[in-house]
Amino acid sequence: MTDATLYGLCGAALVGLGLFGLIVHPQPLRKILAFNLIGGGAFLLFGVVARRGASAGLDGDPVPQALVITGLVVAFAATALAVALLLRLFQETGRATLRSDDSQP
Amino acid sequence: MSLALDVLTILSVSTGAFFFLAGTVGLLRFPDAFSRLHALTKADNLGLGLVVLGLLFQAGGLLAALKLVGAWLLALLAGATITQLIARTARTDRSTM
Amino acid sequence: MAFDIGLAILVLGVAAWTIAARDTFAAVIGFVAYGLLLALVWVRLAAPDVALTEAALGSGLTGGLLLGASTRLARTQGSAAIDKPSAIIRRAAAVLCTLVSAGLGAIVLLLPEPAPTLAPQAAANLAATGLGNPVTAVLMAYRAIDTLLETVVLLLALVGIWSLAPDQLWGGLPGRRYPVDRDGVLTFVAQLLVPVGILVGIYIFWVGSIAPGGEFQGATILAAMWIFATMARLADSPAVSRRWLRLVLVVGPAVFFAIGLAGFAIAGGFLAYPEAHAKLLILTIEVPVTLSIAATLALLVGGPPERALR
Amino acid sequence: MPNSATAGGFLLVLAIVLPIAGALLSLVLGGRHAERVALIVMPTGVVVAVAIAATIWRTHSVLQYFVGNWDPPLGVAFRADGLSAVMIVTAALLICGIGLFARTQFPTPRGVEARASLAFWTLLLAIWGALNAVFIGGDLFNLYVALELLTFAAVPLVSLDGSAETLAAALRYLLFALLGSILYLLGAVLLYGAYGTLDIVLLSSRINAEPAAWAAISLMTAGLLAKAALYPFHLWLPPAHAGAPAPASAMLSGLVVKAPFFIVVRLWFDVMPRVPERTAAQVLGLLGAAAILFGSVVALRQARLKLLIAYSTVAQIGYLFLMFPLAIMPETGHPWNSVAWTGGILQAVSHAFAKAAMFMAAGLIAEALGHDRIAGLSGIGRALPTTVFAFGLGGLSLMGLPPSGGFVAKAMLLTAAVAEGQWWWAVVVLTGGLLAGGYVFLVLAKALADTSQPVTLRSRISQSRQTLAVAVALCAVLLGFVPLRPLELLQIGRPNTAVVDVR
Repeated sequence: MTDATLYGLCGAALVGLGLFGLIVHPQPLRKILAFNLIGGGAFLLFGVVARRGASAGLDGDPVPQALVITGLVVAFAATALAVALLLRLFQETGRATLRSDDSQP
Repeated sequence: MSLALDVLTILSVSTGAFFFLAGTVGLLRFPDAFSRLHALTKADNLGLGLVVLGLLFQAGGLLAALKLVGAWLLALLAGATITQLIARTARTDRSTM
Repeated sequence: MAFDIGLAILVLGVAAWTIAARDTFAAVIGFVAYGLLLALVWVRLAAPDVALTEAALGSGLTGGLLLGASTRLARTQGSAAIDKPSAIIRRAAAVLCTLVSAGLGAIVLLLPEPAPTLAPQAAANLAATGLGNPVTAVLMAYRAIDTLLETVVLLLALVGIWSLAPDQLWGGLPGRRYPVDRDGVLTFVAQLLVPVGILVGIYIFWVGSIAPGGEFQGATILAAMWIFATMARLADSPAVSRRWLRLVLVVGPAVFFAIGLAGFAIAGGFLAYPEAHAKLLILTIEVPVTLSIAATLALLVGGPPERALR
Repeated sequence: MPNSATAGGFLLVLAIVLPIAGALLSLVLGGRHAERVALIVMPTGVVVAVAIAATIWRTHSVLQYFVGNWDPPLGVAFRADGLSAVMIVTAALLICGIGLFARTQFPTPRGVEARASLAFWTLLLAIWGALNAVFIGGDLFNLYVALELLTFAAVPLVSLDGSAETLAAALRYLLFALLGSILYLLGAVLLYGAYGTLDIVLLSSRINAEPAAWAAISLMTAGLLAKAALYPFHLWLPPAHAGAPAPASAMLSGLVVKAPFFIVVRLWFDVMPRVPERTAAQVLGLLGAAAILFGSVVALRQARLKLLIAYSTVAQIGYLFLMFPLAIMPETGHPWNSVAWTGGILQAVSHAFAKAAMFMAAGLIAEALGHDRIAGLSGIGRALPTTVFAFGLGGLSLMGLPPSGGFVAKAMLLTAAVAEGQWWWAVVVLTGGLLAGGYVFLVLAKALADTSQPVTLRSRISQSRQTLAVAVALCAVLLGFVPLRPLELLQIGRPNTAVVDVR
């Protein structure tokens, strides 16, 4: 097994871990955290694909690497927006959870 | 010559790693914030310092060596500041309790 | 190999702990460690550009944002236990997630050999961009449209965050005013560190055309310095209604669009650069883009206006 | 390098640049000018949209542009086929209608910048640019960026009023959308790892029926379904669409949810055309059927008008996914495939107009009465006849009654279902129509009920806004006059399929 494959499996496991957190954690902040964990795993898979594509004197395929940089920035923006929404919700209601009855106001 | 440098590196980095280990054990075992901080600063100052020293023997050129020292100095500065801030917060918390 | 196995196990362990930790604050600390370890993984995967981004943005700035949020939400910890999903849901979720991981893992093992890659094409066209770093070439030339739209994505997120302000605070200053630094420790360090950090940020950006680094990594460091300066009360965030602030935010994407459209005239296509001036044009785009991204990132962390203007 | 751009390819660039440049300009100039910028961009954008459609119609071929003159796979392509053209024109017309309608609700204040109007006009233009980017995206990662652009423009619109309910709705919406994004991204990396490109045309020639492709398409489809709010991922939609201000609801329900649907169509019909899979298509159809029945029944039980319309969106999204089991057949070129396909797309377009008109009407009613409780609607038909007329016209299309686009769309799905021997989908289409008739009449009966005392209106509703709602609803009705056969424009850029005349 190559290093790339090893980290590929690691990325696959991270996705599962994060997904679990996203489903079972009731607090939105923990969901946001879990979303970032999945993101880490997904980006790692990009890195593995890039590493496997090393050729032409490059240590990795630069295209997926660049996609990860774009993805990281987008993920940060998403996190910032989600956190801001959550803090505002907390200011308005004094609670930081999404209750299931929110869908039936 | 390079063998001597390698030996120096191994010695220095190992000693550094020991201080990190000791610092971590201290962080986990010590009873209050102040003594924990005391343990941590050892890891920061000496541990990182020795690791950087060990790596200096392997640095390819002056610029790389300067970057390493720069990283150590920045870590020192950050560590000292954070320690100060944590200690201050801990003291306020204790006095208000 | 042994090092990589150890690192992979450590990453997984920290990730599992981040999910399992009871205390949200502790989980966020775990996440920061997770990000730093991932940065190491990126170095092992020969992707230093991504490693820098992960360390600065994925771990650093995101970590700071989440730490801030978790301290502000600290009082709500107790209510969390009420809404916990039932054991059946948890078990079903565990099964589902295991399946997803196993499926992904199997696909990773089944990936074709030799791996398809665009590295030869990216390398062959590098000269035409005048750049030395192929990752920067992808971001600024081959797939410049992604980068351009991404700068707009950041701005929209900021508009979204600002739009959350209560009406009476609109146009005011974002975020809280940080408490006065009584002993002056933070102020002192900030005075010392912020100039150094700005220098490092500019260097990381500048070196990106030939070596690992680039506008996103540099901008993140600059943004961190802005945030640090406001925390130490060396400066305060400007009011969101300031015209100059809006200009700083928009100048990057605007110049990007302008040079992209100029490409129709000078290089026969949108976002195309004439080979002789490619590097100069890319730098002309990157300087304002770095400035805009730095300001946007810092303000994204700052949040919606919370203090009225005067 | 071969000729990288077809003539007129620059129009595709304009379709993205124009609205987004407008959004940037709004931000710099501030809230006092944002509305004016939008009013300039809107007609220009319509011209660009029509020009794109006309070029495709005239040349009878796909409009293509390689950004920066870099050919795929290294570069990113924009491509517009007949389907893109139809969606681009729909978006342009609807954005204009909604923009004009919103002027009263988000006016430009004198002297100072107002939060809501700056955000609304900036985000309106951003949504438009993002939609166009989705409709012409030829690269799966570029589509991801476009989708994020759309999400970040759409979510803040939900919570413009700043109330706790809408903040919670926006947060829930964002969390679902983020889950969708990450699943989509996972699929994209698998495709790149297996085939070395994310370009749709190149992928379609390289892709094979193998685990990597299946996993990728499943992950991406699941992610897109979360964003499109197909049952059982619909939880976020009703509070978000019902909580947003009426013009924003019209955009969200009419256009924004169509973008992920559009990408699912791209994936299943353009990326994977050589890997037809009936079982998977049947699953999509089943989810669609569940959405139709669940959404319609829940809509019937709503006490508030905007929530009723939002649940109706859940149901109508279901119809979109009925096209998958009917249009994907093992033997390509089955004569009924293109009928079902056209029916599905026509449903997307006519629902866009009909639902936008209904949200506009609901917004006017809520503004006039100060509430939107269905029980308290008595007499509104006499006070605001034009508004209620617009609501009814939109409802016509939802029920699938002639003459309306909804009728043609549902008739096409119905015919294809019967002709292909998949009669169970026909039952669903008919039941859904009946249920839609139920909830539309529920509202109309209340609104037109004869009351002895006249209703007192809280605020006067201008005739022009009511007329705008009717105009948008009329677009849905006019679609009913297109002949009952696959539209030629929609077939441009599709692999050759036999065309049948249903009449």
